[in-house]
Amino acid sequence: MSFLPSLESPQTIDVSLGPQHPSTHGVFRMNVTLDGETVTRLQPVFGYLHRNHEKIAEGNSWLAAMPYTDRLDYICPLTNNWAYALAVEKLAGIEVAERAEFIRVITAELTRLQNHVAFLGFVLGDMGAWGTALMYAFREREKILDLFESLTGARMMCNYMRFGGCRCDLPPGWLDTTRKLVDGFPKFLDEMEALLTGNEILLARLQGVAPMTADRAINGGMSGPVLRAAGVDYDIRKVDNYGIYNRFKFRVPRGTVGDCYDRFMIRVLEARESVGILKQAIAVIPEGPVVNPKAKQRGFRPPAGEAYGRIEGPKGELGFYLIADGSDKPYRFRIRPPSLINLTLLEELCVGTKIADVMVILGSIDIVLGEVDR
Amino acid sequence: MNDVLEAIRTALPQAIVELVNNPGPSAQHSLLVGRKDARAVAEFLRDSLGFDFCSNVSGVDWPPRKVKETVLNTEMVDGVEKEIKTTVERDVPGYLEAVYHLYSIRNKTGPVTLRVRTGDRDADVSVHSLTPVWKSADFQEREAFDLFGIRFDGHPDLRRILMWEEFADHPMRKDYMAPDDFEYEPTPHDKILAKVKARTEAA
Amino acid sequence: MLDEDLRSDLQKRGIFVASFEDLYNWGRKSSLWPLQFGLACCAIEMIATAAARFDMARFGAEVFRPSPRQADLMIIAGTVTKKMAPLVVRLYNQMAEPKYVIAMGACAISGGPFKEGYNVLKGIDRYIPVDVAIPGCPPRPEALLEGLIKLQKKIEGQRLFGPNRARHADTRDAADYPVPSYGAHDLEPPMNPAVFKPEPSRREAE
Amino acid sequence: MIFPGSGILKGLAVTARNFAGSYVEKDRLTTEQYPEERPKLPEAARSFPFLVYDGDNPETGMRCVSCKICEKECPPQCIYIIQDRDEAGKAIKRPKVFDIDISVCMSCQICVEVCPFESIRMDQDYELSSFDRFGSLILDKPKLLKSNSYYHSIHPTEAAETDGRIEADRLKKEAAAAAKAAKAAAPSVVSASSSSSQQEGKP
Repeated sequence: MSFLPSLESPQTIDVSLGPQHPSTHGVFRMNVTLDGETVTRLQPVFGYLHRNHEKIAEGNSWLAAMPYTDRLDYICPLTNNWAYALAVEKLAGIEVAERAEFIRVITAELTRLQNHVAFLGFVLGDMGAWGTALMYAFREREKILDLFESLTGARMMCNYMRFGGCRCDLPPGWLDTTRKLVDGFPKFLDEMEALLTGNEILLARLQGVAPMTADRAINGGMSGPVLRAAGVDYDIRKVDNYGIYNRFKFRVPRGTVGDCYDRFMIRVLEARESVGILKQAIAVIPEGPVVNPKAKQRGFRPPAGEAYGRIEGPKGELGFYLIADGSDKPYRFRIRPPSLINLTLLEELCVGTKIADVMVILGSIDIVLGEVDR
Repeated sequence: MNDVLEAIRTALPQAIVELVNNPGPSAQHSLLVGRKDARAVAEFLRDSLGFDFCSNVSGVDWPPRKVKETVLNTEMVDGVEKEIKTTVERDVPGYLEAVYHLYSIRNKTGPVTLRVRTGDRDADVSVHSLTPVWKSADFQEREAFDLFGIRFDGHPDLRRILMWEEFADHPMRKDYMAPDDFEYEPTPHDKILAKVKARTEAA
Repeated sequence: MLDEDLRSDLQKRGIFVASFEDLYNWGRKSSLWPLQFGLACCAIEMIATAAARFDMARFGAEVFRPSPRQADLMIIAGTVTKKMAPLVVRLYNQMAEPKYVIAMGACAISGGPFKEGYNVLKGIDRYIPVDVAIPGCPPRPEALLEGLIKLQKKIEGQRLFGPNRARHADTRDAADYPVPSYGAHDLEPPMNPAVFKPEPSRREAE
Repeated sequence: MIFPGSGILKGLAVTARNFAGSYVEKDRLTTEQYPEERPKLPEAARSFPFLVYDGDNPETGMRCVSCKICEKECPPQCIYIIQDRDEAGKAIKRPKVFDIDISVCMSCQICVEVCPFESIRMDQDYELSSFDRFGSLILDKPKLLKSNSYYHSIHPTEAAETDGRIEADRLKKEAAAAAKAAKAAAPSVVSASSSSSQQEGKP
């Protein structure tokens, strides 16, 4: 942090928050102008983790871009894999194997669970309760990571999905372990809610802070939980029906005023819906091949054309815009990062609030810097 | 896509809008909008057709290239009509392109893809910013400005977003050369080896 | 120095003898306070290491300090981009001696999978000295703990006096390093030759 | 809310339950006492690549034929291979140099997927930290070569499948060779060739 008297007015000071700051979720930076403790201006500064995903992908083969997608939103690698695979499948018109669709749903919903659980820990850290909630959340997250590791071989960088399916089949006993975990998960969520949602301090810090109207949310490009917290009924799993989501019954939770508390609660509710989807998917997963045998992985050359594929990631609408020119490399590889675009309204939300609320607002949007800067 | 095009043509008869065909299996065709009309078309799409959500803004670099086209001509040869295929090589000048993917949250439809092209890649790189229409285009247009060098007129705060202010290049362009800052590559491949060789020869 | 036989003999009689250096190093190695500073993917594994399952507190290194002034150890957990590199060097300069650096993960060591990117620094050792490098993308929490144990071993062996004394005990050595500035195409300078001494490429001869 | 502060008390009850529970429930005390207690890694777990050899001699039993597919497909380009040559300068199907720079490797497993000779596989060793970036983080051929029995010890199912595939390939090849020989030569030669193939066996 650095404190400078502002050039604009002698009454205000400029504070630079980040890029090394315990609550900016990585290397995010904000230049905040303060009048006393009230924020009068806020400018986000990006690029401290700009790792050139797009440029590197345009110089590599189509398959080689898959492990890089893991590193976009590094808390949820499997949904990133799916978004890219989905875009390529649209681009080249590849059918996905039936069993693989179920595996994708299961892994994606597990990813959503662990993302939302980690969110609960991080947002509490932003409010100053660094420790307890995060420890509980990570204890639970480790169990899901163990599942990922026994399935894909890596705790975080799974590199699991392939064009037309998945890389390998479920190991023996995996579904049983998952079923056990899923059955026990609502208990953990209950515990988390008992710990947090009634807490008067938490309510005071979250309720009524930075409300967002539905119109502003839509115009500002909000997506995912942040959009739904503002009361908009829009879930890409329902709208696009990608994968096989139309076969499962689930509700889309919505907020009413779009304040931090709504954004917080919507994650808990979504986690509960994910548990429901997981239960349904595990019950009916069919046998069969996990990858479309016609789909080529190495030396893959999709026909010239372009496609925009998107999924409902845990953070919002994660899209890939791909242009193919018929060669073995993408001509244009564009990532539509929900984390970056959800920050569009950050200034609007923060102006007029106290400096201590800025961290909570940022935390409630739930960003990951790997995706913000790419 | 065709009904969207028809609606635009009826409402804004003077606007230049044409359909760009997508040959791939995804069949996501797009609308190429004239530079001057982009703002009007965007406002029409948002207000009258309900495309209230601008999901994705992406810059694309198209360097000058040669396009081979096969043209079918019917000619009279010896009194008989014959179709003659001729391959014509045509120079296409380079341009930059901003691509917008629009969805309608109200009607749950989309995507509609808008493309806006600049005149060339060096001097005439301005297009109208659509940030006043969709706030969500803000950071993404800044990104396209930073990495591709497309200037968005009317953007409220057009600065570099990912690279630092002093940076002079537009790295996502196809002809960008990365700085020569390798020193040690234990597993160098041809590209690096050629660089090492060039450097030692220059020294 | 005390010889080992005498020391163990004394120990059997309940007398524990340690040299000042040993005691000093033991104290430092058992309370390595890391800087709370995560850059990218590896930071999540670093948090996981500090959380319940792996519990970095068992090594006295759980006190993540948000301020560089209070930290002894900088775990560079993630990709250092060129935009970030000057800030990392500045943070390092702000840390008080004795200070150590762990380069966690491929990106911090060498740029890793992103080394071909225009904005990615090809290894933080271009600007600041790295004590332990942990490969992996990202390294497992156990691998980070192993690297930490390795660093503790290194601290144990550091001398306070004599010609081989450690950097922090040697006033002639620089404690801080020049911060690179943003240039028009690259960082300037692209590396600090006083710190970064690369081996010649193995392949040039072939 | 019954009375102010009840929410906090409820939360405190949860932490108390967790604190007390950590003495009795394995679920609440998950700490793994590394380095004394090492995790039991699942079979699929992976860290860095290694090369498999059959039999006892790494040089002769090496499965790698230096086809360089992995080098080409490796996303971060961390594999470096030079093909071996005999005295006459003729290329031999064996690498002279095989380096993997694990300070770059992203453990993505693509080399394993693309290897047509079942030669490159993923190791599970993760304790590889080093004081020096340049020396020990480059795995050269002697460090990379590990026996098939080691492979069996870390990935039993996968290794058994691989062995089955190799065996099936060998049988198919022999059958094809025998059929070819039978076509080409008199019946007396066929018996000779089949007996020779039996002698070869598997090391």
